[in-house]
Amino acid sequence: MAGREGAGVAVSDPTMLPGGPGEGIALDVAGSSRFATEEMILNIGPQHPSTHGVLRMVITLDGELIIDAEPVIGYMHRGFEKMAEVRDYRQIIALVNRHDWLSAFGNELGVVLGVEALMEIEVPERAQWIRTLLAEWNRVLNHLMFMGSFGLELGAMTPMFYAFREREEIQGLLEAATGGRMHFTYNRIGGLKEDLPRGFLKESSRLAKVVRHRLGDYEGLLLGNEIFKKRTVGIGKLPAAVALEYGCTGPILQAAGVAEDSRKTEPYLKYSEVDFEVPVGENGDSFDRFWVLYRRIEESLKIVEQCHDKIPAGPIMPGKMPKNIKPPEGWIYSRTENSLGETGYYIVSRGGKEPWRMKMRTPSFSNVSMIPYLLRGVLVPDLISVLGSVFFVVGDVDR
Amino acid sequence: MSAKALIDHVKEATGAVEREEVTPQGQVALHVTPANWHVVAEHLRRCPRCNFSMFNWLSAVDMEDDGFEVIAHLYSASSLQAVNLKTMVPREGGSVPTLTGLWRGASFHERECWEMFGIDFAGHPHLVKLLLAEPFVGNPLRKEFVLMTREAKEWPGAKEPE
Amino acid sequence: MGVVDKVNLPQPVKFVFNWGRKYSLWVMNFGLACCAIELIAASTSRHDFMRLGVIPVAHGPRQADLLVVAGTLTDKMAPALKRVWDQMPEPKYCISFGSCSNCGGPFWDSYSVTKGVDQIVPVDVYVPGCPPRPEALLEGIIRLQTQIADESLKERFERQRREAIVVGGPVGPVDLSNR
Amino acid sequence: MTHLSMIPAIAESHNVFLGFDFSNPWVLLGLKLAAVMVFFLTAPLGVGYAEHKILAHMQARLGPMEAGRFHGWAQLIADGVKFIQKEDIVPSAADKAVFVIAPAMVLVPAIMLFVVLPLGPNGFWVENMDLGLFFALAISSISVIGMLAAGWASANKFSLIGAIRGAAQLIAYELPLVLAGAAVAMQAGTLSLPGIVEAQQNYWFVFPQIFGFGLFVTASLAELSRPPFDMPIADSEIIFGHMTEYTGIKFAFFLLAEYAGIVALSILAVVLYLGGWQGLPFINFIPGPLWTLAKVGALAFFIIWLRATYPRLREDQLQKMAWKYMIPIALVNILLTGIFKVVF
Repeated sequence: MAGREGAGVAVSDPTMLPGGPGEGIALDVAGSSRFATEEMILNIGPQHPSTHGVLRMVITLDGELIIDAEPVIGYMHRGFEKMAEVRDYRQIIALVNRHDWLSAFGNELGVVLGVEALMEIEVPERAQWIRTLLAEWNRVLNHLMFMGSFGLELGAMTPMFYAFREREEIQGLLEAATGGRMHFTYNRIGGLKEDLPRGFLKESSRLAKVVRHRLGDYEGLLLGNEIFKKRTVGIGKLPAAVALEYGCTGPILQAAGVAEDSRKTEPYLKYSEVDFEVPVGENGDSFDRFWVLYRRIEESLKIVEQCHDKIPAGPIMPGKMPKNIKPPEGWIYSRTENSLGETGYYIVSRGGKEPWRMKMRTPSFSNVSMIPYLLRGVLVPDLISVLGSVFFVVGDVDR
Repeated sequence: MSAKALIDHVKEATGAVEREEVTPQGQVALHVTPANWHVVAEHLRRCPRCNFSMFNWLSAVDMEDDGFEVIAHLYSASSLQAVNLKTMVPREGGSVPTLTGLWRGASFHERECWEMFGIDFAGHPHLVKLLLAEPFVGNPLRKEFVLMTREAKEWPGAKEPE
Repeated sequence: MGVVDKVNLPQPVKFVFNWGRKYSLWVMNFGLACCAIELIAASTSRHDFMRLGVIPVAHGPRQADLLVVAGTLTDKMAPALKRVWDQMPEPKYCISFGSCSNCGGPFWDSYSVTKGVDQIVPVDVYVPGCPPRPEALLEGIIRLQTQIADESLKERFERQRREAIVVGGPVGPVDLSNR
Repeated sequence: MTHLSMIPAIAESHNVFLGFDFSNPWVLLGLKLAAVMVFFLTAPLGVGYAEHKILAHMQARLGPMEAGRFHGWAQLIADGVKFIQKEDIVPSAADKAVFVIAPAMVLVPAIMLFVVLPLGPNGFWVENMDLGLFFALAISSISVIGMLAAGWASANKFSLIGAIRGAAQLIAYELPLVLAGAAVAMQAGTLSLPGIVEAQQNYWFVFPQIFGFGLFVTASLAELSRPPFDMPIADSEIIFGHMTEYTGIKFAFFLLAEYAGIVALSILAVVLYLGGWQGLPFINFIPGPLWTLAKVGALAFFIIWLRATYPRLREDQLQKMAWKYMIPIALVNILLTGIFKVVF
């Protein structure tokens, strides 16, 4: 990592100070004259099975010990923020579906909530409840994917298939409502595209039971598995203070022991009216991160089940909506607790039908920027355990 | 600490806040000069009353003739308060002191902002391209950077709802 | 390789060889973006493209026969795609999965996206959609298998410009040279 | 002490092969070689196909269905036909001679292993060596040289790491494997594999040697680089380990050797612990070779089942397990076997 010399630099690279979990180990080994070994630079990615996507890691190795690691990102940089400036708000809903492709619903939610707040539109009760319901289903979808892929990276292939067994059913459910398997584009400024199809709630509550029941499979295959524990417990410990400095949110921060979740701390939609917990880890290691993910699925299912009982009848769009969506001049930072953490949209409007500027604050970006901290001083096989538990979606990192 | 109390406290403690802003939605922004950028940020980070331990994001907005507005969004996990620290830099040769010494996470955000807008972050230890490919020329998020594809051909689906 | 692409093989041998290639398509998942998830979905429980002999165990390009480019290819990533393609041994096939890899898709006006992977690698089958459903990939694979079943390797290598199939488009080869 | 000559079925078996008596040594030799090759080329394919299907059904899928029409039975044949057509790439940075010869160094020991493995009574083996067990264990560890050669010659960092992991793993697990085998040899009083089977007439050695059996199976898994010990080819870490740079038929040789290894070590475990061709008392009408194959199938199923269940260990945890736990247990096991032999 450059910046190590830092000549004439007032502030040295903070990621180098004061060490990661393996502080000192690397220096002792590499610096010893008796056992002087040659460092090896290993380039992992951008296309590598473990990076689930196109992240590149440049790691410096001493044997199998990682001395330094630098994530090289941008391989999925598609210029969302620039493109948002030339698209109107309707099109942006479809666009933002695609940056965190595993939680498309949560993304569009962030945008519409921001624009609605700017325009001071009152969203009908029913639409809000449906949004809450689908956002939680989307969270389950996302977390299932990561539960599967983490297992796969540690060599357990079956959880992945089980995860997709459930995912297919949930995707089918969401497809019935929204018409999309992954990219829903179901939200509109002010409400929803259309009402839920007949029988949706019945199917949804059946599915919630099924998924809750099948969570036991993951518990048996991963959480309760001795080898899995050996690979994850105590690996990649992240202190809460560091997690905050890097802006980590969601499961990563919660695993580090901070119960920060904007569904609780700054409730939007109907989260203040449902009962759920924010799971908090103890050690902030890979196992805790995974455990938090697992618990979040349970909590999401709990919210889903409460939504079934509470969805009122009524319209899904406000009665009077302007033809053209032109928010008044001003700015807003709309933040939602998306599947992987805080997804925020800083929208600057100059009264046009396109935003003047839309900054996307994505959880994966912050999570990835923290990776070098975790990796220093761990072994190459633990790289997988660490990378897999720092949940990120590459599109969400690079935007 | 309410938004009002926070603003008063920071104003009093640092004396470097140019003006403050509270949006109708209750979001807080503190405007400072680039010279005071680090001072105010350090206060927000270190002062136990503020305790903005979380570096949420940093970016900029192209304000055309006014230059670029650099925004650092900070969050306090203890008081659940968020604040936008803003400063205005000129279009050319604009420079802001780096915040990497205060929050480790600032590094990536500043690198991104640097390549997207061309704003220099003085003192950043590793100011190199983050997202863009090495041969890429230009700062995409500046307004003068045009999307060539759109210049060549208007989007055929552009239609106003009637 | 060596002989099979230089001489016209007798029909029975050709049939057996084509049959082998048809049912043993070890796939290199070049999963890039959203489509990668649908690609994985196509390989898992409900859709399971292993039924068709598409084996997703080729983790490196050296063992792969089929490259599925799923997702947005950016200019920064393009050299890596080219490299992976060059590392694959002949005879190899490529499926472009999703609108982004076909033509840029919703990122048609982006400054950093490669509009169409066919600028980088020759594509045999284009699967449209954003993202396409897993069933569309299965259809694409079956189309590719049909193509493999009666191709001649000799002709394949002699042909400079590849013809492509578009799923959902007209049946049979489509000439792309005049597009 | 049991001596070979004391077991009539084995002493007379010199010219007997597959139950027939051959007087012409050349015909006999030719037949034996042909039998080895046929078995070598079919059994691993069977295991490979079984792995496809068993994994698939455990994972709520179907696995290969199209190749050969009936449940994709010809999937691995299609793979083979494809592999011979593939371009043969030798990386320009590779050490060409070593790179080319490495697959053979893995494959040949795998074939040679089958020379001593007995499938049934009355000559269902190729060679009955007095040192059969020794030979089998010795030959099975040669493949590590091929693995190292492949990893080193590939000029690829992932290959090299994989090869070094593989070598460390094989050396560590060779010891418990041999020590567990030694205890069986003590119990049987012979190193001849058919002799060991004959010695299990009254009870299978899995009962007195239950620790040994556990050690043997665990160490075999590690030798074979099978999950949960598949770090040398861990796909999410180091792509394909020493095989990363291999294409076409050379790669197929590695795969064939891997599955042949599963068959061979399963047969060995069956011979050493599960009574070889000896059936259960009441259903003895089933011929011996089928018994062996059934037991091998069960063991192979177990090995595949593990793959569907477990994540992989870490390399240092694996080493720790071998040196700190398995080898001491193996030594204690030998001691107990000795006491057992002396007392009873």
